[in-house]
Amino acid sequence: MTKVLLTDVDGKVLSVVKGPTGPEHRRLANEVMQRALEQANLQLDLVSYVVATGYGRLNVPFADRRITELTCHARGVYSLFPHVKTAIDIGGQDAKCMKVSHGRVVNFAMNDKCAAGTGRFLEVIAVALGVKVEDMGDISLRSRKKVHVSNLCTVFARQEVVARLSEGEKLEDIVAGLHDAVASRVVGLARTLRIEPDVVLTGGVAKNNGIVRAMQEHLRCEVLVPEDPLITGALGAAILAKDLWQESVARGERAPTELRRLKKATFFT
Amino acid sequence: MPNDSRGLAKAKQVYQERSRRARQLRAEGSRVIGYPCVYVPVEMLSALGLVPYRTYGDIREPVTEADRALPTSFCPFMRSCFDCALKAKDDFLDGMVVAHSCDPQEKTARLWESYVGYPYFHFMDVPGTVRPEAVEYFGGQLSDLKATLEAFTGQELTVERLRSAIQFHNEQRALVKELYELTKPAPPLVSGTEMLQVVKALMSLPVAEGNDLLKEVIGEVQGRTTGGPELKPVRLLVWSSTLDDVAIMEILESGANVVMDEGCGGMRAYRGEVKLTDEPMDGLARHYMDDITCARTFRQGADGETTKEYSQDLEKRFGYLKDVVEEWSINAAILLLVRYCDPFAFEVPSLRDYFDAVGIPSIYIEYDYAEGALAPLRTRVEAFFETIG
Amino acid sequence: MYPLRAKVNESYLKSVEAMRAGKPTVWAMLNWYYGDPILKAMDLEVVYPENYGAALAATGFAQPYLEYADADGFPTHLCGYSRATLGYTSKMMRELGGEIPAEAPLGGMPKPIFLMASSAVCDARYKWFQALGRYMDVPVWTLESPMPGVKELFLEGARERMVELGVRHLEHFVAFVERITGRKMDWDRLEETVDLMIEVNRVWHEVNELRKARPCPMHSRDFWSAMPAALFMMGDLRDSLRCFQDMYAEVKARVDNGVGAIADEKYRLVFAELPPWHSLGFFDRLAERGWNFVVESFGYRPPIPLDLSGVGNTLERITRFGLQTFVGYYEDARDEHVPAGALAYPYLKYAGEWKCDGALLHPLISCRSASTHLPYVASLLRERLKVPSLIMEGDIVDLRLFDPEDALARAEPFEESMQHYRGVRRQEGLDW
Amino acid sequence: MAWYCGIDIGSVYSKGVLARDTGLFAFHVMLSGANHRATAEAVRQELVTRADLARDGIDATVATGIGAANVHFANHKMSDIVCTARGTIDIFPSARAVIDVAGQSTKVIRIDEQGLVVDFAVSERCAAGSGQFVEAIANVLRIDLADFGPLSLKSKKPIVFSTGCAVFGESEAVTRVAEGVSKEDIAAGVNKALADKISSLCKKVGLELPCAICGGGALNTGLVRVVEQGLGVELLVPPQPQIVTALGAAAAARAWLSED
Repeated sequence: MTKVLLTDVDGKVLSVVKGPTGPEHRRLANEVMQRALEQANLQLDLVSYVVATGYGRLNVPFADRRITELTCHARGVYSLFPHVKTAIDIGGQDAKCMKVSHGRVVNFAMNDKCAAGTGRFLEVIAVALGVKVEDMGDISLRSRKKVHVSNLCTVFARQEVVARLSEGEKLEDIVAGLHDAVASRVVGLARTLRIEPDVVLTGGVAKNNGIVRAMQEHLRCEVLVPEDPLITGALGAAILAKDLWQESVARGERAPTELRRLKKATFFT
Repeated sequence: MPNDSRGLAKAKQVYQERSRRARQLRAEGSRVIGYPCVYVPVEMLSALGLVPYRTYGDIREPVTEADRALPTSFCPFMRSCFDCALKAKDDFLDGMVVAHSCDPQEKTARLWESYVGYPYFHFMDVPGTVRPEAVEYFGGQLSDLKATLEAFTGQELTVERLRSAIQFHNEQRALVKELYELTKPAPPLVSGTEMLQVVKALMSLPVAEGNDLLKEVIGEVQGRTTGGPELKPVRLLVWSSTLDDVAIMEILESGANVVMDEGCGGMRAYRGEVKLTDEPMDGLARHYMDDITCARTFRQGADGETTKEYSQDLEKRFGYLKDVVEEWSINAAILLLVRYCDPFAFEVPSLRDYFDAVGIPSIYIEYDYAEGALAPLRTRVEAFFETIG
Repeated sequence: MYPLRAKVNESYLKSVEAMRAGKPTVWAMLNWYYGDPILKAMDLEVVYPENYGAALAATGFAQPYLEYADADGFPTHLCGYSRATLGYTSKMMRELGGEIPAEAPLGGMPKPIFLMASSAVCDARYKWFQALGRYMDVPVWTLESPMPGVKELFLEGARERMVELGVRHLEHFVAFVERITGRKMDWDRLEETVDLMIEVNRVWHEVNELRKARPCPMHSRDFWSAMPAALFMMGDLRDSLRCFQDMYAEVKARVDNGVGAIADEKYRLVFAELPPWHSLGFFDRLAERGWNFVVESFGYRPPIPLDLSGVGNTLERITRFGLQTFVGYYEDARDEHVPAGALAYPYLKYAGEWKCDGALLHPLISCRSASTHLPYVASLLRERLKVPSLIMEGDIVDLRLFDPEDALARAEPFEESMQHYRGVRRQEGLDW
Repeated sequence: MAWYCGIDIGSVYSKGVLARDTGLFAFHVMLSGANHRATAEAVRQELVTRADLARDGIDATVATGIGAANVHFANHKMSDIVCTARGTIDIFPSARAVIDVAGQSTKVIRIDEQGLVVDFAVSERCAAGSGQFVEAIANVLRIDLADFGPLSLKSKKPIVFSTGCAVFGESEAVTRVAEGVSKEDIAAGVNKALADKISSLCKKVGLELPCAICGGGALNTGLVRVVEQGLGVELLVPPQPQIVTALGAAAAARAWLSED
């Protein structure tokens, strides 16, 4: 997903727009930006500063600065949960764990090697089980005894659960088992940082109440989830943009900005 | 080409086609001996007029042949080295000398010897500790190497020859240190990427040619007014088993000045010097066991190994890094390892303790020795710089 | 054969009691006879974190300790046994001030008076103990254990220099142990211990020779249960010697009466590296298919006997014996041009002399040293002896990685493969 | 004349073959879905209908694949490796090896003249070594699987997938596309990466010629091409590569019937 979020100088959110991320981040970023501007009815040149983040951050031609998703997520989460110490983001391409102090990342761990422990794991398997990802949470809450999923690799786990299902295991028990597999994997990653509360979970998967429950079981502590767990990265980027802008204004300078046009960028590598 | 007169350009050129000079020398009748690890005493090769050639892997070459004999959960660097050997990418080598510096070196050596038919192959054992009897044993291993080298070349490795080779290599060590002096200013006069190109060039050329190259480079860099690296907020120390591709160095330098590379693509082979003892082999043995700061060698608090006080232990193992941090005004460190590098990986928590103690923020980053690992590496490196920026 | 397994267990429990009663304890790495006789002669209790790591995994207690190691920043790809004991030690020292964790199985491992590492076979086995210094202020001794190249061993004076290293090194080690314990070495007792160690291993070697018989009278499972008494010298060596002698008689009787270890021996196999301790029942399932495991893992077998009666110096006998474990096959390996004389070549001997139809190779993801050479072993066996290999991956702590069902699913095609190669061997004039 | 049936319940697709002494009579391929028992039944139903037989009109059935246990009506169950060997020799009597690129894994099997297994290797437990890799990338690039092979063949400069699982490959693909790399270069890169894994698998067992290729992956013309280039050989590609294992099961059914 590509998300654009606009705030005013006080950090008040003016507009939020989400669009699927296709291979052409570039063009999409432009479209999503367009829509966000319309929603806030602003002209692009009225935007003071733009920070791009995430995998496609290099491909937002109208960005003034590019900052990694780790820093942006931490900042966004901190703005919503001032007491956050451990931020966990389970995205479609990776899982990120951040130790956060006053909104800054002090240590982090990422899993982008393998689908297990990412949102993709559930997406892939949901298809095989013929259920909607967004329904998995409620389905799993019906479970009385979860089925242990022994395969870590997404592909083999999918194979395994299909087999379990055909052996007559209950769908809800299997889905609960899947959530458990993801949670144990992500918490294993987080443990390399020493987990401290408050723990905040973000990313599309955070909407899944089954995952949240499984995470709490593995973390042995409460897990906080923002209202819209998808946009914390963009929110953090916007706040950092605001800060960067205000700092330079305070220094009496003008923050270096790029030419503000939704141009078709010529590509660099 | 006018550029050829300039040292850095020359170093870059050698880096880009490392084997070119070796192949040329071979065509002219010299014999080239490969070695995959810093523990191989190149002095002994140079002394017999052999060209020492440090073999590396290639992160751009997908590993396919190595699977014949090596599992995937194995040092990706040695997998790649072995893969390149099986693909005859180093077919200009007349022989190989491998040292038992770590398991992957030792295990791969056996396969190397059986799968690639070099006219000459020698395996040296390396003791685990620096105890006197161990260093003496290593000296014995050196005389074994001497014996097979003499048999291979049909020449005698005389004390005189060895002494003069040691002098050449000591000069190279001194020159590399001199060049590293030039990363001390802010901004440094020479970049980590350039240093890597120079060091890998040195490991592909006869020692004398390497020394000439170094002199050219030093002259050029000292006289630099423009074209040097720009000032970055971070002065970085990289601690690694091997960092041998500029693509990786460039990722690091996107947000930092890499002023010290504690690895086999940097300072490791050039720290200290060989003492010219009456029996030069003794000096060699001492140097390789004492001065090479590779994690594979077991060192600890006090000799005799009867005390084990942690802070004292850290000082003994990592103390030299404190001086580096001070002299090069380093303000951050990255522990950059390929996966499955056990000797180094076991050091990570202790070394990070030590960096904490000297007040340097550090991070451990693990990467696959492969091109596809560069994108994830970039995100981690950038994020680390953001955390300390 | 079972009295021996009982002895091993009994002696383990005894030493746990002793340790709990405050008897000085040493943590040691498997050291292939270099250090153990000295510790034994000095009457020190010894625990082997490698074994304890296996026990933690088998009893399902490894996970929480692995989490401690992770939290302390040890990379997760490190040896699983090392991560488990690093985590165990982290908890014991930092959280419990030296108290053995209550949940620790088999009585746990008490804080040692020193650590005896070994440079043999893998890097983890000395870097791991060094890393323990982060938690415990205890001395570490890293035993030097030469690992020569095959043709290099036969260079003039090479072997003798290794012996010299060993002797001088062990002299220093004895002095070290004396300093730490405040005890004096009883050299007569050491000599007696070494004699017993050598004799126990000689008889144990003979027992394994008997397994060349058809049908094979003794299965790998019995090898694994007896092995610790010889390799780790667990229990009283005199008792053990008697047990091994009884064992020899028992196995000999089976041979004379043509009794096999399994009902119907259809296939004879060599097994390589650590077995899946947690699912040894898997071997019974294979036994039902007629698979008999007649010889196994190089690193755990006794050295080829050599006459040391002429060697006066006890430390020199220890050294030559320890060295023999690794270089025992070097001469043949050299003559047959196999540079991997220690870890790979012996399997050619095993498959050939024990007349194996196939090899079951069990690489372990987080134990590189036990896995690295296996693909090479497979190709050696196929090319030189026309013996096929079945490779089944597993791990030492993540037990889920080994899937017995998966392995059994491959048994059927592998039997066809073993059949096929019987024909090939016949054509090639190999006699089995 | 007797009817033989082979049923291969795979992780993704289930295949059924109905044969007579004269050879293949009919085959049927469908998604395995969640209920393997029902799928097996559906496959049989389709086959008997084609032959216009009663449900129990088949004389011998051999089941194989991960779902074999759910083929309740099978007379006998057999390993998929053995069945693939038999199926291959049935189609290509000259073949001495076969590469099976299936959804869950890739197998290289050497066989003798009777189609008995000589040697075999199965890819590591990693999707990147299986047909799933192709599907995963096709999915993120929104390429129809049928177009994947032809598309990859257009590539001038295949990208290098150096490491990792199918999903790591996905993110790498996404990154590359973001860098402006064309879909055909990525598709070709996927086939190259998979082909490299296949050729190292071949190196483990030692390839014999002639060699066939089967399984869903054999439908990917681009993959077949790079595997051929990588190994420097020409591969035998059956008209229906997906049903080779089921065909072998049918052949095994015939053998089983003649035994008792």
